[in-house]
Amino acid sequence: MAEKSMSKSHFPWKHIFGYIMSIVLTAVALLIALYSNFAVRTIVILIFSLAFVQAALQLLMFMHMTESSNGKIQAGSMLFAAFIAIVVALGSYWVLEFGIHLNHHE
Amino acid sequence: MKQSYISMFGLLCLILLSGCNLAVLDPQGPVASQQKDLIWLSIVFMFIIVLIVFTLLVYFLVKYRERKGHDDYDPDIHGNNKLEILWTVIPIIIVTILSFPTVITIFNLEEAPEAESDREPLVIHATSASWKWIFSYPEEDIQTVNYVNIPVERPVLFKLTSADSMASFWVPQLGGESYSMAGMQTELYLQASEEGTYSGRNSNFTGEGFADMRFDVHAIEEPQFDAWVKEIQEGAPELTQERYDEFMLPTHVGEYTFSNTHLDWVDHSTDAEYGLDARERQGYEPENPNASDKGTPRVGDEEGKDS
Amino acid sequence: MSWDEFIVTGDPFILAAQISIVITTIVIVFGLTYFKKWGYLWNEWITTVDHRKIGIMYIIAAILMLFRGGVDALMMRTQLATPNMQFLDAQNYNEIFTTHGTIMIIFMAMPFLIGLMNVAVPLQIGARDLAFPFLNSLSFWTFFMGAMLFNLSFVIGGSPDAGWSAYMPLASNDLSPGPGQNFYLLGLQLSGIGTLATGINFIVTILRMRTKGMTLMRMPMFTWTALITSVIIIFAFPILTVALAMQTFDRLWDTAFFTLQDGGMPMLWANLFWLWGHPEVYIVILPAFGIFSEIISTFARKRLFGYTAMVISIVAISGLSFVVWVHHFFTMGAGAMVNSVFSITTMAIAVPTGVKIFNWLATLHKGKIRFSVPMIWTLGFIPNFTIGGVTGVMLAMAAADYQYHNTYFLVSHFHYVLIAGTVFSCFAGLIYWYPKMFGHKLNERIGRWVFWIFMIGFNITFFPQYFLGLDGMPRRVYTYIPEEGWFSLNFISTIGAFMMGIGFALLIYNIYYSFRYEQRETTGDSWNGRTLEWSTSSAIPPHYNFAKLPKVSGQDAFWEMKQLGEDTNEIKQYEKIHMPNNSANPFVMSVFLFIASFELVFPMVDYCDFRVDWNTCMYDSKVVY
Amino acid sequence: MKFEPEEVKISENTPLEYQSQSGRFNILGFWIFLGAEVALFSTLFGTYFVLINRTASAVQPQELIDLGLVLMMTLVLLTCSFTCGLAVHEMRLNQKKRMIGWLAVTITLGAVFLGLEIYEFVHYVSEGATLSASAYWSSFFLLLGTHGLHVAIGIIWFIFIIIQVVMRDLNTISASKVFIGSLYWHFLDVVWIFIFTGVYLLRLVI
Repeated sequence: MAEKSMSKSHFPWKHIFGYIMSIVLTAVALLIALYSNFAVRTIVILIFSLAFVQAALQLLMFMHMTESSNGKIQAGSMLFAAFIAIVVALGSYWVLEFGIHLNHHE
Repeated sequence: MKQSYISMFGLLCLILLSGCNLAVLDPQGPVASQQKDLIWLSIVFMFIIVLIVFTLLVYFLVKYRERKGHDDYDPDIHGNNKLEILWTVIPIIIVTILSFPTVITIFNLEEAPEAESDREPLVIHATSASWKWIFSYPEEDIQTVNYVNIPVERPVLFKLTSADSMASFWVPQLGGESYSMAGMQTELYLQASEEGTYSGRNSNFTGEGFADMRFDVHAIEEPQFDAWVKEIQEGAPELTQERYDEFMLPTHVGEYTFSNTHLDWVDHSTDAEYGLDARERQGYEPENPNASDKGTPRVGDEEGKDS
Repeated sequence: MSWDEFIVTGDPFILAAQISIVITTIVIVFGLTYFKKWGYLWNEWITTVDHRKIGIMYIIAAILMLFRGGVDALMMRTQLATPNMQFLDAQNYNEIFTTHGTIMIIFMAMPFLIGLMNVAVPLQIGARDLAFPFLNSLSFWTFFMGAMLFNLSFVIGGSPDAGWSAYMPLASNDLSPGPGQNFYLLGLQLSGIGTLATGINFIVTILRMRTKGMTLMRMPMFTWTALITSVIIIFAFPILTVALAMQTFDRLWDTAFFTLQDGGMPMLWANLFWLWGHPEVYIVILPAFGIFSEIISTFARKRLFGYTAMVISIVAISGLSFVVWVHHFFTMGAGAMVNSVFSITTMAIAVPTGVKIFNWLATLHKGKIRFSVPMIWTLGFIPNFTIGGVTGVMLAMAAADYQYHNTYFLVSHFHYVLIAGTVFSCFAGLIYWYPKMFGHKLNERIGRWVFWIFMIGFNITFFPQYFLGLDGMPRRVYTYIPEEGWFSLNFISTIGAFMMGIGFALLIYNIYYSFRYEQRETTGDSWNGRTLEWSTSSAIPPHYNFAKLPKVSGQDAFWEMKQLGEDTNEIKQYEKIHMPNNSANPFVMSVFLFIASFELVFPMVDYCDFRVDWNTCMYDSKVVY
Repeated sequence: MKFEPEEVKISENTPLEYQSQSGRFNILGFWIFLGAEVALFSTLFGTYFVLINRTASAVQPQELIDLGLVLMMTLVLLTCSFTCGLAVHEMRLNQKKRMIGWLAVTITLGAVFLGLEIYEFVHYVSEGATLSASAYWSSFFLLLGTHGLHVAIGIIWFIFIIIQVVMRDLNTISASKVFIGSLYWHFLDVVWIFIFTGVYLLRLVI
């Protein structure tokens, strides 16, 4: 299915859509960070969610993650990678910043 | 052949458990007792599991070994869902049973143990430096090195930090350990219920002098403790910054007592750099221990004891 | 920098090592020249891309490292045999336990298992080689050069002495001066490249090169564990790469990641180290599980019980392995909430592991058990590993762990897991696949002696250590005083250690003895095997493994073929097979990486002209695509 | 390597890069390698987040960050990811010249990005924010530097690929290399998205 669509359509719809969306998402994230009145935590969650959406767009629109006979393996690899990324980045932060008594007396 | 193994195991257990008093299983305070109870609970469960596995193993090995008259051979058995569920669920139950007391104890140990006298915890700052322990009593404004006196039946809050590498503060008979780290502060509540001297030590590797990084904890009655404090406040020498900086060098020292604390000029939990700066101020330079032309002796000799 | 700082001098052990290195080198060079074997060595081994030869080289390197690590262990045990022993001084002891730990994990356990994977996995799935044979050769040579770089520290510059976990700030320039720690950092970095590439190689091989009919759920259990191990490698090793790079930067270029100065955070090192370090434990234990599964079903002559449950449990273990790392530093004071969460996740690992143990036991049920040497190692594994496992659960209980942490209780626990698990499996796997590699079995009678001496010695060594730990003996102390009362248990422990040494020596003797006298295999099916590696046309499979790739219709493919009377060796028509050519590039590249890394070890030498940026090493693995 | 275990139907519609087995293996292997890269960058991010407040006595990041420059870099990188995608699109239509053209645009934009990043770094260093100034700046430079280094490697790599395509024409082997190169390039864009969010936007918020 993926194979058909990519060789039949001569105009790169997928890419243009991906490009416009990535610019839009970047702009939205920027606006949220600059001008919104949400709580810091909300903003952080929002902008990171947008980043994940944009990353998914790149993977699907530009990198054709799910195509070919390897599609499932590739997608699985990326999903597990996302899990690891969250564990490593968020986990480290949780353990070392929230958990520990960083008693700075400041 | 496996029976001999089991009997060896059992025999060793018996000899070792009855023969000597293992420090961890011989607690002298409420913190260590809680941990001992948890340890025994887990030992009981684990012993049962080991027993089941060993019994099954020996039974199967004897029964199904290749021999004459063995007619119970069925090569095509490949699984049994009921059994699988059984030995998935039972470990889950065991783990759950063990989780509750574990979590409860973890949270308990964050708080001061219930004291027989409803006194506020005594606060002692314990600072590790290569390779010695420095104890500061901020309320009493006294400082000891390589030994610490505490009153019995009163919770003691140790605020741990380090001047250089990470050490671990451990008095097995009073309770489990906690790291001391430069630029950070960890808290550890301990309490002794009996008078006595308990050996404590650093249990985290800190380099060459690590093995001898011990200290004694003297648990004494409250009035005696107060008298001791008073005596120190009046009689012990004053600690100067120069004198203190000498402690920052990687050496072993004896026991010392001072009538003020280093907290007057540095708190290592907020100033991680002090220890190494102090070394530098005294012209100490780290050297490759494997270079043959070693200038200074690597581990300083023990200095004499002060009052 | 002067020469006497470059070459380690002044210690009798090191002098002996230096002399023996020189003599060995001369003997090897002379021998190779005299017997005119240089060409053979170069053509058949150094430039080979054949998976079995690479596997054999991995195993030989691992056995050498086991010897080195074992000698380290014996020296430590000798030093600890009596209180106030003067055999080693503190500095020597610290260097020795550091190299013992690092070598055993990174340069012994992993390459041994990767070697066995190299030998067996392509044969088990009916493939002719790995997906990227060239990359495989590069993996081996980077690992080998990393190992050599690390070992070189013993005679040049001085060994690392901050423990195998190299905690900061102890491992910083201020507290561990000299090049020793740099050897650690760069040796691990270099071999890490190879490990990562191996991971990629095995994933692609196993997922894409299975023979017809070999669905995922028909794969032999060892292949499954190789796959899952590779997945763990892929996601764990980059963490180590970054952590090592940051510590290297801290030491060489004055950055402030883990330092005490400028706001660095030493505990971040511990955090990152164990984020890699815990998955690493499963990297060395999962293939062991796979080996035992193969052996148990072969010698019980029964299908593996609960295949699906076994697969699910290794997958579960791989996921859980990434979310338990904090249990290595419960005592850091990360707060009750963090410790509780990680206590529970850690204990949860006991569930899939328990499932595996009971499935192995159930495989024995209604079997016809033959006590061949690989099987007795496996049967020895079950009780010993269970002891290691249950003490692991005890350690997982954070509140109790405050009392076990950094003590001999912990030391004993992980030796029970890593020796009874990994080392037993390496021996069992070596003996099991030995006929596939060399065309003859290892002598069974000597093999039994090896097992009993080693296994009993192992228990005598490590069982007392649980009690030493409970009596307050911390790990890594180079000596203790008589008043502490640890003498008798330590002494017993030392006796056991020497028994293990004898067992190992006997194993090596067995290799020699069997080479001389053992009967040569003719059929290729040495043990009445169940999986495809035993179906190849001879004892030592030809270069292309299978003349005709087999078709598989179920689990235990070869067993089924034998039941149905199919003959896989029969060749009706030859197909043209193209096999990859030898290549010297991996070896040459690794030598260059070795030189580049060695440059970095001695930062005080000003080699500005050709100092190779560390990053070229790190990203070199991309060049191969 | 020409053994045939996995069953793949190769039709005329199958893109060139998937037609040879080594092409398929390399692409899959590279995806798995990207998984490893995710782990690598997430470690760098984790480090950055942990050290985010540890600026010690060095210059504060808020005083230095130039949002305009960052937005420009982001736009350049997003665009070159797009043009790289177009190159692969053209390759699949067998338009070799157009593919090379788009790749050239990609490389140029990549070089512009790299130039801007170097300009940014030089500016920071001149203000006292060096690699060794504080834990924060160490982690900042390591994270962005690793990404920048990847971009530099990507540029060199693409140049080699173009040379190979020009010299040996577009075949199954060179096509798979172009495709793998493009995967790498897009991946760098993915990483940048997180750098933009986690490093620059986060600074505006906290």
